[in-house]
Amino acid sequence: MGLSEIEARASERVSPLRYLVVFVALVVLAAVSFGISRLGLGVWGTVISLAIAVIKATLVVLFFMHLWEHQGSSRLALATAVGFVILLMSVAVIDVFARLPTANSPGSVQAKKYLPQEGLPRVPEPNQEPGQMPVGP
Amino acid sequence: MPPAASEPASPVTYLNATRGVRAWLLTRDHKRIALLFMALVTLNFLLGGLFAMTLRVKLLFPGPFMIEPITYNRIFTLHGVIMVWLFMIPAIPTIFGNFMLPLMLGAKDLAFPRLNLLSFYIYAIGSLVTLWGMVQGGADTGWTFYTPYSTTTPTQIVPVLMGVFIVGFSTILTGLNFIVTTHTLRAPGMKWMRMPLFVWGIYATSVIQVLATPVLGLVLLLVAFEHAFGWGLFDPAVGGDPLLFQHLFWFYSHPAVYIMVLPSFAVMSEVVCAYAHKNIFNYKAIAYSSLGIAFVGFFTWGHHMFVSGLSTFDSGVFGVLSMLVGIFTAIKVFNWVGTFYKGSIDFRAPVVYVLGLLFYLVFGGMTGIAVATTSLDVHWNDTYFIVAHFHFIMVGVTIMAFLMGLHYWYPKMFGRLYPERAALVASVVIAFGFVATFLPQFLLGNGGMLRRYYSYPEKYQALHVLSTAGASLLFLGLATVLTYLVVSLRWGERAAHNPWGSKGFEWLSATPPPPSNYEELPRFTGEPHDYSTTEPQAVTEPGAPS
Amino acid sequence: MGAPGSGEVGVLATLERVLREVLYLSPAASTYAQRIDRLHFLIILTTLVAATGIFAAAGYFIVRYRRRPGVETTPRFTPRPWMESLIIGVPLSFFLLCFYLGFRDFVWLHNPPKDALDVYVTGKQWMWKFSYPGGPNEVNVLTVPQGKPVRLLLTSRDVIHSFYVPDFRMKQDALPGRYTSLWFEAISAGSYQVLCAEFCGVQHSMMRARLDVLKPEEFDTWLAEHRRGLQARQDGSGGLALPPMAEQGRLLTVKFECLRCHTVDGTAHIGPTFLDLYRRQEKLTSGDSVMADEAYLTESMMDPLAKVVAGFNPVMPSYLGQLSGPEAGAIVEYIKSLRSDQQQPIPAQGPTYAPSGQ
Amino acid sequence: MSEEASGHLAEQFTTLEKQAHASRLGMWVFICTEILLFGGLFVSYAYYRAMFPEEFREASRHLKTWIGTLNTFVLLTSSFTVAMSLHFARTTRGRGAAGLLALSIGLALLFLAFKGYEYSQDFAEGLFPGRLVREPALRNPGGGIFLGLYYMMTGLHAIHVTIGIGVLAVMGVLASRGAFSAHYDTPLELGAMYWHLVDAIWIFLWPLLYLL
Ligand code: HEA
Ligand code: HEA
Ligand code: HEC
Ligand code: CUA
Ligand SMILES: [Cu+2]
Repeated sequence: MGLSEIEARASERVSPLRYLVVFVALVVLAAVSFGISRLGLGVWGTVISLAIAVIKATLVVLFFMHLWEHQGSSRLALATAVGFVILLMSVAVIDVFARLPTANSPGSVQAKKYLPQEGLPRVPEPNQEPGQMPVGP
Repeated sequence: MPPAASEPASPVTYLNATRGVRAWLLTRDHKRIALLFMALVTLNFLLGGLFAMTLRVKLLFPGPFMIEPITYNRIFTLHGVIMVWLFMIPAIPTIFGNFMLPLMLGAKDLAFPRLNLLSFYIYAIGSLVTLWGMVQGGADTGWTFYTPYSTTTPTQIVPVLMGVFIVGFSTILTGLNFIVTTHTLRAPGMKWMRMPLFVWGIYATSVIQVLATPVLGLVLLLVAFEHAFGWGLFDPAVGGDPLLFQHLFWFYSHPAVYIMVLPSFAVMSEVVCAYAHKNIFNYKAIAYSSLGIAFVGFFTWGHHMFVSGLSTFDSGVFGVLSMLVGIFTAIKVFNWVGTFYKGSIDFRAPVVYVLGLLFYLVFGGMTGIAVATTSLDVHWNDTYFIVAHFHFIMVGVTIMAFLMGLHYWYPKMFGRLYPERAALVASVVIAFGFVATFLPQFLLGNGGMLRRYYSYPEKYQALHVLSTAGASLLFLGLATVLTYLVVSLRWGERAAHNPWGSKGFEWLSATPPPPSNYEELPRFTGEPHDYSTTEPQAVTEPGAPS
Repeated sequence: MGAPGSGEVGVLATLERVLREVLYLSPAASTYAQRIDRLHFLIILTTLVAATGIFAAAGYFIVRYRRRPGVETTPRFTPRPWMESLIIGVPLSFFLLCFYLGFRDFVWLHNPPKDALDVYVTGKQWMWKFSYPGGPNEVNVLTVPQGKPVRLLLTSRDVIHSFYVPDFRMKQDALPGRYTSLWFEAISAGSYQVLCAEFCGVQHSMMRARLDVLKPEEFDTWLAEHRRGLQARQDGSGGLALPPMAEQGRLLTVKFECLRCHTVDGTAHIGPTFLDLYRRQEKLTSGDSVMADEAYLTESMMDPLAKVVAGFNPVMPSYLGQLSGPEAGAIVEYIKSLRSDQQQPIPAQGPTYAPSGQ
Repeated sequence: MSEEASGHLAEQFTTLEKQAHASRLGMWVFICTEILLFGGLFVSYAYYRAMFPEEFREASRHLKTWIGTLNTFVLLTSSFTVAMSLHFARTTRGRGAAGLLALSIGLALLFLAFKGYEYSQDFAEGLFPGRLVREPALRNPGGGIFLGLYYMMTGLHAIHVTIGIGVLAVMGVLASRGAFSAHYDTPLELGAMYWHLVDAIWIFLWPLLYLL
């Protein structure tokens, strides 16, 4: 109970200056992100812009949403949710690379090597026969 | 707590505090809401059960009989959908969880009573939409809604999807409410390690409900979109992948099986202690294993996909994690059995269900381990072995737990006793009926009988007939239970304050509890189900006038 | 391990036979089945023992410690650490052992040998098509050699299906537009049932096929004969080729997509099969029956709803105005040529494949 | 605890702090469900991008990056104004809070207007989702999927924005009536959290959809 009182007090003490600093940081980061995306760095561009997005979201969550002052249970909840999404994503994406390549969607990088589509329209109807296809993992 | 010796004519209870339809339908009292849920959930159970019986009757004969294939497909789909989402997932949390959680924590209500009522109405609307979809023709995809069949089926799948989608909100709100209640409304002295194990179980369930259900909602939405408007993320013609659907679906649905079973474990922990008159063998092991199941259970979903084209690597990962999640259940099983050791066991109908549950759980769980060994699942996937596996748990564990909870808490909820003799007979009938229904299905599965089969090769007929016979017994037993419970509402013997002499915390309030549970908040000084002393576990006057 | 008949001791073999009988398992017909059945027995027997043991222990306690009058309190009991480790350790080791044994075979199953014979398998609502590199194609019958590894490359043309041979203890889903694989080695010659294990619609339970395992020499002959037939027809020179008129009819049925609803292999689909249709007595929904002669066949195309065959829905579109008289005649000729007593290879429409090893 | 504040105390809570804490925790749990909801879409995105990296890049080029970027700044600003309104409400300047909320709603409407304009441009160019796509360069596996994801993600987000507008409006009315004070501001705090969540999600949508 002591904790929740501390929590309430703490959020009263937040000064508007802090909001302003965070806001400016967010705007700057967004601008940086946009600038970097114009450089055409390919995959690295995505990595960097995602890293910036993570920083921005963290700022929003910690200061605008006041997680900084809130109790452990809230932090734990948020961490669990984010962690689960990341784990779900990892396992599913690993599967794309690890499974039999031809079990991926036709036209995907993984399957393309094995399912060339010469002469066929680029959107294959589901009932189309494949062309020449030397299949093999 | 010695029960109140001589009660005045009629004490104020939550049942008679206010009268009239409005007072019930707009109530914010968690106990009344629990009863509202009970009415609807039971109706849905009946409906799902009738569908099950229809399936069983059809399966008496290998060829066409009684219903068309398309009707059969619709019926097993609705059976699955209704049993899973409209009956099993809400059943124990919304009825017993709602009713008991605040009582056990020493709270006057849940943290958000209005949200609780809203959750009920969302559930009611969701049920209605699903039923409307059923009347419209119903889906024929199976409860798993696999794409691309589900996105192209000519049946009316969208209302069914929407019904389930809506019910999902109810599940989320209930879970949210329980989590916050557990965190913030524990009475003085109610430390985390003093919480009744029922609360631990429900808490763990709520965590899963809150984290998994949104993913289901999204997936259903995507399928509905693709079916209705021809675009979505799973269309194979434009590179959409049916396996992604399966990943997302099972990311919800495997944890969902623990949503179904953890509350049963929670009930079991209470009932075992109460009737054994004994403290739980190892409190921490049971409490933590619930959390273990909740978290590790999120990462075993791929064991439903071993033959779907999943990579060997992922299969291995999911295989190992499935084994790890199994161990938490094993811990619980051994702890329950250990609780009986040197107890003082009161042999009543719930104890029959306890015994049954132990057997079915080990059998159903171990066959879960068997299918999780990857290599054997290549044979068993989508056979009746799987059907038997999950009915052993969903019927053998959850229904048994539901029934034991009903009997154990019946006096608490209604202030009346059920007829013990009839209950014992019915429980034995149910036990035999259950085994006769589902044991043969393991053999059918071994022999290669596939699920969702309208017609089947003739060699399987004998076992199917046996299974149908068992199902009839099961039906008989359940109908008996329903009958005497309804009759006892009115004509049952009045119950004493604590007829089982239980030391669960919920019995600290009056029976049936007054509208706000405790006149004065209790301060807990002892452990739940501590039968080693006759000291009181909490300092307070129970709400009952004494 | 698992080599067929490798010094099976009498007792063990008998035990296995008995267990198979009790567990309702068919004899192991593939090398994979031989590998995994032992694990099956191990787990099921453990399950039985564990379930009974736990049940019995609980039952014993319930009787031994039943409530006696005057007992107010029970002793508090806290388990000792060795109990905890036993509770966790024993099941966990067992589970992990099972996983190890199972996953070893699973990996084995996912690594087909290099010299495997490739067969392409296409599932569609509700039939199986099997094509061999270089031909021929077959519907609902898969022919493979005994004792040689065969790799199936499975795909589907509509929804997910799953290729399942209970006696082989193996199945694999066939995904629309994608290719998954499954390999096996049949132990003994004979016929086995193929089922579809993934729900795929109204006729899911009837999506069955036959798996014929031939002795290697027989298989070679079979393959050679079918290839010759195919070759001959492609050259348009004798062999099993159809007479020109019927061949024209066959092409028309392809063009007008009759085979969306009809089959030529004797299985009923959305409509009745064309095989052996000519001069068959057809029962109608009206209760009458009619002999399927030329006139009736023509009428069925032009005014299909006039006489609807019992057991089918009146869904066939009319081809009046689409099929000219001679074209209808050609189709009738084609239907007449479809006799089961006469070897009738299904024409190859599939791709020509470059066989691949690893 | 002031008289006026204790009126908000529900029966089941003992103190107002406890009640506020419960509400906050409830909001966080709710936010977790939102994360998992969008998480499903993010997972789909990663999954398909692993399959169709080139097609995604190509399809992304067809989107109006300038609108997306403008909208990013609009949302960031609105998040700031909402945060400030909470500050004003706490320092008992109810009108200031209401004004800032009105400003935020204005920004949110601007966001939706831009979004709507962007959609209409997309439709005009034949950028439809899934197999409905008309733009020839995207009629390939992957292209339609990207557009499907684009509409799903931004559509779901726009729905959240719309709900957020409603929430902010209610809060604005309450604030102008002086309902909040240093002792009692829970509804506004939760409403603001919801709005920041909407902002945080966009922070991820923007680089993933527009900045490839
Ligand atoms: C909670 C889940 C649940 C429950 C309880 C049941 C209960 C039963 N199920 Fe079900 N079943 C599923 C979940 C469940 N099932 C699922 C998910 C599937 C897969 C669907 C799919 O493939 O998509 C399935 C599929 C399934 C099949 C396979 C169909 C097929 O694949 O072709 C069969 C076949 O025998 C079957 C039979 C039964 C039977 C005989 C019961 C019996 O136990 C039913 C007994 C109940 C009654 C007869 C009702 C009587 C009730 C009362 C009288 C009220 C009592 C009320 C109180 C005491 C308060 N079920
Ligand atoms: C409440 C429901 C519930 C529960 C709790 C479980 C629990 C488990 N399930 Fe089950 N399962 C379902 C419901 C459930 N399942 C359903 C509905 C399906 C079918 C879905 C569909 O396709 O329609 C399914 C399908 C399913 C599959 C997919 C099969 C297939 O489709 O091919 C698998 C595969 O691994 C699996 C595994 C497991 C495992 C490992 C557990 C474990 O959690 C079990 C743990 C329990 C124990 C292990 C028992 C206790 C053990 C002991 C006491 C130890 C004994 C002692 C010694 C060994 C010494 N389940
Ligand atoms: C949409 C599905 C469909 C298509 C396409 C279709 N049919 Fe049919 N056909 C049926 C059905 C269903 C029946 C059985 C009911 C009936 O008699 O009308 C049938 C019956 C028949 C019969 C009578 C068979 C019997 O057993 O008596 C003939 C001959 C026939 N079709 C020929 C054709 C030809 C030739 C074509 C193509 C030019 C064709 N069908 C295309 C569905 C179809
Ligand atoms: Cu094809 Cu089931
Ligand atoms: Cu599972």
